[in-house]
Amino acid sequence: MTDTIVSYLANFEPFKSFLAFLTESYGANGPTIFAFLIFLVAVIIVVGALATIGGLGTYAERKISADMQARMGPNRVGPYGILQFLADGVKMLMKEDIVPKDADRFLFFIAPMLALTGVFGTLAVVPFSSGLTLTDLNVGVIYLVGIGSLVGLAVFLGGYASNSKWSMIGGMRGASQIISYEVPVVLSILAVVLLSGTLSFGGITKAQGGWPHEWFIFHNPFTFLGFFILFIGSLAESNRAPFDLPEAESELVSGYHTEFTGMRFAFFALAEYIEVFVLCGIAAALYLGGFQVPFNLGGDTIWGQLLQLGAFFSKTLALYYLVIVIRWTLPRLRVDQLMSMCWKYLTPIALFNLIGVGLWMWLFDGKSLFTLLFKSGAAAAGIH
Amino acid sequence: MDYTVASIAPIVLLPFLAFVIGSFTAKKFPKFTGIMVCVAIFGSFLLSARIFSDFVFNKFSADYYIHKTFLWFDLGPAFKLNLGIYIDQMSAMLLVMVSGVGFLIHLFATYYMGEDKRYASYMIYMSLFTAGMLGVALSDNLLGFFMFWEVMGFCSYSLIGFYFEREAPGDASLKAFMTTRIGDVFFLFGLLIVWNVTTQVNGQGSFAFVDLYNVIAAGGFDGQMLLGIPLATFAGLCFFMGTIGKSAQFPLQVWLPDAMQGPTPTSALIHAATMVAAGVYLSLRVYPLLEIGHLLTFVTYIGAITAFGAATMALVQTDIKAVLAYSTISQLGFMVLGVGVGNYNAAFMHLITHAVFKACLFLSSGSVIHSLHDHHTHGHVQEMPRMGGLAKKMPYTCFAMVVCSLAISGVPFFSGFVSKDRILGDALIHGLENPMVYGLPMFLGFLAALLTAFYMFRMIFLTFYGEPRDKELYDHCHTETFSFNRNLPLLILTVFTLGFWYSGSLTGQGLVKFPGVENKEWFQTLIEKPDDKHLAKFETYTSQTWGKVDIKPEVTFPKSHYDPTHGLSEADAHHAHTIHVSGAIGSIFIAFLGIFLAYLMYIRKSLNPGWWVSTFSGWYQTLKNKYYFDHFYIDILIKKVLFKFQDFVAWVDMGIWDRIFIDGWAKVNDTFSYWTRKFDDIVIDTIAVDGTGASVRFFNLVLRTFQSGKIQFYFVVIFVVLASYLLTLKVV
Amino acid sequence: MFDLILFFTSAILTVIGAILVVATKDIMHACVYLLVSFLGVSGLYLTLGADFVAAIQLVVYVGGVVILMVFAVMLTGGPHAQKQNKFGIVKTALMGNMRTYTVGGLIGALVLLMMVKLYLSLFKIYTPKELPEYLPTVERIGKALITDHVLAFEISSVLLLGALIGAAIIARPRKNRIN
Amino acid sequence: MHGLLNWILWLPFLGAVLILFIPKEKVGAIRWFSVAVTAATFVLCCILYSNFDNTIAGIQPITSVTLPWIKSFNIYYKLGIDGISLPMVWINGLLFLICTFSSFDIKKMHKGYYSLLLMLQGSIFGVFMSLDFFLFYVFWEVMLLPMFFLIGVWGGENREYAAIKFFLYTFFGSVLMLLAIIALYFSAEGTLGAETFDMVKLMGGHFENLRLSLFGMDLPFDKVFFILLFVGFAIKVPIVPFHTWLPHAHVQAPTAVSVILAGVLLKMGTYGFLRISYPIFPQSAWYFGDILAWMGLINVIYGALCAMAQTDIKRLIAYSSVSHMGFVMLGIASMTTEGMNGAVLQMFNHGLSTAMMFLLIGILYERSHHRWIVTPEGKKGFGGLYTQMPKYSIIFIIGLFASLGLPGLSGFISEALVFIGIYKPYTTIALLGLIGLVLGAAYLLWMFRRMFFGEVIDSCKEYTDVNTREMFYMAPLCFLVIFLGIYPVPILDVMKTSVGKLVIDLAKFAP
Amino acid sequence: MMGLASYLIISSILFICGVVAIMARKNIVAILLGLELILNASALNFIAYSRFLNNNIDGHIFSLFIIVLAAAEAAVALAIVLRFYQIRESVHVDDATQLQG
Repeated sequence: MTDTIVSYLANFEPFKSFLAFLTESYGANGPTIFAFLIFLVAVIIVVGALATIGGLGTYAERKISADMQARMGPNRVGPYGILQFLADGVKMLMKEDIVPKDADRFLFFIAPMLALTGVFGTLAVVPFSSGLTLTDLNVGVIYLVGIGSLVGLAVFLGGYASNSKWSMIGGMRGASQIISYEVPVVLSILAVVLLSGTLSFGGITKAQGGWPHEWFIFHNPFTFLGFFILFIGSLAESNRAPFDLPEAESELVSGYHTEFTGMRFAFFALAEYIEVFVLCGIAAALYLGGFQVPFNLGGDTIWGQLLQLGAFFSKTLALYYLVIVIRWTLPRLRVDQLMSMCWKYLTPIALFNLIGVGLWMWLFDGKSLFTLLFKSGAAAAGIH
Repeated sequence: MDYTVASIAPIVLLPFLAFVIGSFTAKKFPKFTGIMVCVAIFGSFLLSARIFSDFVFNKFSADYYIHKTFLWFDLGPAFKLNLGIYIDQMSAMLLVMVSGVGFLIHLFATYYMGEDKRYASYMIYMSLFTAGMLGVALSDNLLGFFMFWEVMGFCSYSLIGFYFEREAPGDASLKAFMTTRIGDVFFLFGLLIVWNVTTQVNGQGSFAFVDLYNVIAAGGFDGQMLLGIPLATFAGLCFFMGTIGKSAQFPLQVWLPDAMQGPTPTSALIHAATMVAAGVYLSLRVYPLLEIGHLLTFVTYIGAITAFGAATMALVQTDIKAVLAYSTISQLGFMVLGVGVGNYNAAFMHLITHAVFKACLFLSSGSVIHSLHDHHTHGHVQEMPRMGGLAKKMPYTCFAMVVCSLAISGVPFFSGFVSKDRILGDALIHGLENPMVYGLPMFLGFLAALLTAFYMFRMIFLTFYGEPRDKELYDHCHTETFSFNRNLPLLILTVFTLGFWYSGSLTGQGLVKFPGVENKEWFQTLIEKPDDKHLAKFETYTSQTWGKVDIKPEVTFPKSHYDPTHGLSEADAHHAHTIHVSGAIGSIFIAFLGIFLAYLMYIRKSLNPGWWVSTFSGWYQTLKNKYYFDHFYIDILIKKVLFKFQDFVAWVDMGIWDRIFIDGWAKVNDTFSYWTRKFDDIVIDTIAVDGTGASVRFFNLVLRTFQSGKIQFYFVVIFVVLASYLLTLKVV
Repeated sequence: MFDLILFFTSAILTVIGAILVVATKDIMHACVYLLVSFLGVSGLYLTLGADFVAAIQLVVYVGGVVILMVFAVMLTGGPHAQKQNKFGIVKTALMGNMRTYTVGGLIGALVLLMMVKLYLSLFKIYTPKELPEYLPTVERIGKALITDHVLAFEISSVLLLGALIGAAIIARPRKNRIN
Repeated sequence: MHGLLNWILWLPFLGAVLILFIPKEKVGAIRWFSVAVTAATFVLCCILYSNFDNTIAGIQPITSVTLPWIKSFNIYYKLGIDGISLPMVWINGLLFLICTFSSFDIKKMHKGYYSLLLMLQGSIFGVFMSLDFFLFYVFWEVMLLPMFFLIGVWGGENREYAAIKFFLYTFFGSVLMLLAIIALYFSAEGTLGAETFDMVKLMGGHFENLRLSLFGMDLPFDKVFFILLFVGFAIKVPIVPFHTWLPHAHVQAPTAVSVILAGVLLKMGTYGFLRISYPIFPQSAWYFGDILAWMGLINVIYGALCAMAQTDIKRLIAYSSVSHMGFVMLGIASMTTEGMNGAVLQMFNHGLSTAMMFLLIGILYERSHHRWIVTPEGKKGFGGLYTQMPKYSIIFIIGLFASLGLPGLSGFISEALVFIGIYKPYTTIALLGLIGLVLGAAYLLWMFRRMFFGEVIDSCKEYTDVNTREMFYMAPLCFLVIFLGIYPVPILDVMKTSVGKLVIDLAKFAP
Repeated sequence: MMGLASYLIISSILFICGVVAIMARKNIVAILLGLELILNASALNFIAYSRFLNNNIDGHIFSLFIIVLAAAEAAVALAIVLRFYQIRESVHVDDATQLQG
């Protein structure tokens, strides 16, 4: 039904013989249990790595913002202050866990969990490379959208459960914003789905190529617009500036997580940073060719996998950097501006794009603009 | 020799490229643009000089030519349009003349126009023009010839109208373009004839000179008639109309004097040295057609009338450039006369020599005009009555001008003598042989030569000698110091007005030879009249493909190729030689006579010009009014006939046809529709039915009371009913 | 083994979530329990091989409906709304009382009876057979939607559009609202 | 590829509808939306061009579309292009893109204007693409509607008169055409076996032996209906006795509409000859060949003479269109390969150069608000524009010389081809046609001399030179005019196979 | 273990819970929650039948339409609730009796 990391590993001869050995020794359930174990390990690795990346994200954010504002940024813990996030984590663990009076304790407990669940749930389908995808669901896109929306609920419940006016408003804003921006994001994802004919991230990535002109962003004018809609929508979905209304410091103290302390706060923060990473990764996979490497260098070998990881991470981190730069460049929007941008501009344009991509598929048999424009030239040069 | 396209095409492309680049840099970097244009044309000159030297210094046989074609476009297999390059001895010479003289004029223009605020755009127009003229020289076919010809016409139009702030240049440029346009459309018609005849003969239409010559040699024109005229005559007439328009010959000469409204280097390049000469060049190119069309007599008359008429008009001009303009027309008349009397190479030689000395004359006049600055009108002065005695102020200019005037007047040892004398000599032969036909042209030719010498020196004396007539102007004029771009071009051109460059002897005709130098008449050797023998070389012609290296072998120059007898018998040749010699003596005499008369009139003042004017005032007025040609064309033909006619046509169009016949229908319709409407009002509208509405009402408020509005009550009812149904139902 | 674990987890989540939705007194908690129940149902779909429907269940219910419910709760005064409206009429407990639960229980029992009757007749004729492989359903669903079921598909799209516009118009605040 | 023609055809209509949903205060949005639509259309036209197979004579199979429309009458929705219609389609795409830019200075009712403009574009595409006679006629008529409103609402001071005249005049022509269409439809049953509106099936001279009984007279069928079609198309071209709507419509229409009118609309008439009259009635085409050629000649000279007498620039250019369309008629009447190619190329080139002229006049009009070379009071309307607006003048010169056929600019090649073609069959006409060339140069240059040379007159002292937007839309035209003058192959290659086939087909019926 | 019966039992529980919620609650939103449960139960049934009885895709499609309907219903119903609350400042179901006859 789906490609997973286990099915990828099953391509290799030693693994196969090991499975055969397991089957002989333990009967039919042996490989299943082993696959379970591999999944467990892979999940732990990915979650751990992503948690680290999320932590490093806070560091990067502080460092880059410091650069932009001509400050030093964190520079005490570790070389260039790189271990600052560990120190922060330790500090948060140590903090007293305060639950406000009159707070809804059940919801107050469940909200950060929900946030983290939503974010980690999405990691299951992020295509890090052709081999290292936890599971390449054939409904990956829909799964991602569904699980990802847990975060919105978490934000809202967090705001509600705190029993504080600031948190309440922040939560309301967050939830409405996330729901609204889901529309253009999903529409622009659908454009890509239309082009590639599959809902799985691996399939979408493989429908593109390693070279920029083979990426979906340059496939036709509509997808070019679509990428930016996706990117803007992702910014809004992850509550990043200039859409950081739910946690607007100058208005709402700290928004929906004002009342959270210690580990609960850390959960929220971690969820946010990992979500940014995941969304950047998704944008890269959908529009920028994901893990595709030019010439398909390395092939299926382990080096190929490393190159693919490199390609994926370089694109994703470039977008991540862009996100941070945007946060420290643009001023925050007003609520009405936010909503009108979503419903009056992004959504119609995304709809237009979707229709446009459909037309393009129909008219030009799904050939990219590049192919079309250079068709006659290529024919003249004898290239077919 | 390995002449590839890459070594020939840049001759045209360099100036053209300079134009293209210049049109982008003109606004920001005017100085750079000017220099770039000069460099580009100098590059063309070097490339042309290479080809020219290969032709002259024994590299090629006299039959050698370079011909390369490429397909411009086709409309299927039956219609292919080729363009290409054709260089024979004549085009090689024209190329080097155009690029060389052109370069010097451009150099002068950097001086003359350097202060102008539109200096750069002036230079790029000149550059485009040079590209066009070089293209004319290089074209292998009449269509390419025509296209570059028109490009030149456009440049001429733009440059005459260069001072567009004033009214007069506008009129002049319009006149120039329209007049030449009349010739051009005939030229175009000639093209159509050539295309058609080549199609008939070869099955494949072509404009190439080579094909034209072949067709003529194959008798393609024989027996064909068009509108009752032999086709060859018709075609030749069409091409010659092109010449008449472009070279300002007799009926269409009116535009050239007005063209002097352009800046002086323009006049030098376009309206003296090159473009107007292109008309003569066309005649030379289609010479076989003129010959088989029996048009040479006609050509002779046109040439002679032009030469004489223009010379007479030049007598009364007071504007220094106008004198030169009429002299240009007159000299072009001489060239055409040369074509007409069949002295092919003398006509072409006169084209070359005239280009050199006339360019020099114009540049000198430009030098004079540029120095004379009127502080009252803030303009430059061109009127000779306000000059005089300028020789002291500008010695170099004076020297150049005097030398060139000697050349144009036909004084021995100068180039003008060499070429003009040959034309007059052949005219004399024809005139003596057939006085009823050629007597008048011969007479007019000699008279024009006399007048030439007279008015040129009248100009010299009025300008440079005597007392300064406008003291203030004279005092403001700075003394000339030698400057690189002002005087160098003049001096170089002056050097080339010497006769021996062209003839190998000091005077031509081998009359006075250099001691120890053999009689090497290279000009006559190279330029051959396209008679049957000449045309025969095209019979083995195979098309040279574009881009291939030319594979013809080098042949040494045959020493005795030049046949001074022109293929005549010995007695006839001797007779001709005798007449030539006597003609030469006559023309020397005439030249000196003209100069002497001018001396008497303007230096010695023993003859009073005023007396002549008052005595022959009727003639004077006629000459002043240019024989009333402008009056006839503009006031009568255009204003009285054409304008009236076009107004009449437009009035018929809008006033009669449109208003009465077209809009009249609307009136008819209106009347008809009025009566139908009456019918409609009375019959239909008043008897129409009105009352079919307002009869139905809707049901109201029946089931209200059944509703309690309590949802859960409804639910209970629903479930109970459902359960009672389902539970009693017998399910299988 | 995977599916067994998944089935039990999902079933427990579904049932417990559903019961708690009925049982809890706090409507906000009820919403969260509903979410739990929906997640469970989604898991059940997976065990039935309906991957696409499961994903859609996630998107629509988890991402859409539950948040909508929560919003509605917030916008209608929340769980701690005053028990007395502006007309001064004191209302009964909003989340039900003994009487309503009794009625509910009776009707529930009625429904149970119906179901038992239906299912028993079903199981008379049902014989378990070999279960098919789990196959990807996305493509088949897509094809079916635009061939056999295209009319229903188009009508549902019109319905959604109508619902969208209708909801927006109905919920839009008006200037001359009743004070 | 199969849907490409559909899209080119319907995209403007779609845009025309969608534009109605933009609030009318949002002028910028309206403008840029229509720019986007026309740009998309133009890109599609370019793609069409790049996918055109110029080895195929006749209708390109890859792009043609055939769908049943009204089955019971054998009416099909049939689209297709060949080498004759492709240049027209392409220039239609280009000129509308430019026109939307140039229409930014429209002062009132932007929404309706752009919507009508897009509708006009779509219907013109329809005319050039449809291969079903009925469909052709529908688009031919639909085109009148937006044109009527564009002239009648956004035109000059005398716009109602011009609009109504335009409408009635062309409508008269199309009614005659409708008669011919219906007659062909019914007589196709006897000759082809089935009633049909399909142009491709009707082609090939099947109607030679039919007779028509009218008012008791026994008339040859094909000649009668050739004349009817001729009048219908001649009004569009316009050929001289039927031309008087043109100056009125041109003068009163807003700039963009004039551009379309002269650049594309007039070509519909000559396109009709090439696509309909000649292939369907080849015998009559030969029969009436002399008359057509002479009418073309009259067009050339008469138009030029009328143009010389005008004092209104737009009217002058309008008459120059009459004159230039005469060259197209000459080329068509010659029925030779060169002449026909020249005619089609002239249709294209005249579209470019006349569009340039009208756009330039529009630019000037925006500054001066009058168009008199010489005002009715006898004073100079313009003077010294060269000094005042140098860049404008350079562009004007390019357009002017392209119009009068200077070699190196596009007009020359087509005129030369027409003359080469007409020389063989009608030498006298070729000779007389030269008068047209001289007069053509005369009226254009005389206008230029009066407007641009000399001192700047007082009323011209405040005119500004062309701005960036105007430069932006003039530049591609300048480039094309120069490029096609030097290298006409991109257009000729497209058309030559189809035109060659047409000529061969016609030659089969030569008497 | 995972036969048809188990799914039917689960769906029955869901359904009955939904019915009880509808009958017992007086808060309109809570009633809607019950409604959602009922819809889910039916959708689950469809899927289960499609796997165990005839193994074709139509069951999936039906449940998809149910989900679509549920979403639309939720949106419209909640909008009505909001409007109702604006007018009556109450979400008590027995207040909504304006439609009575």
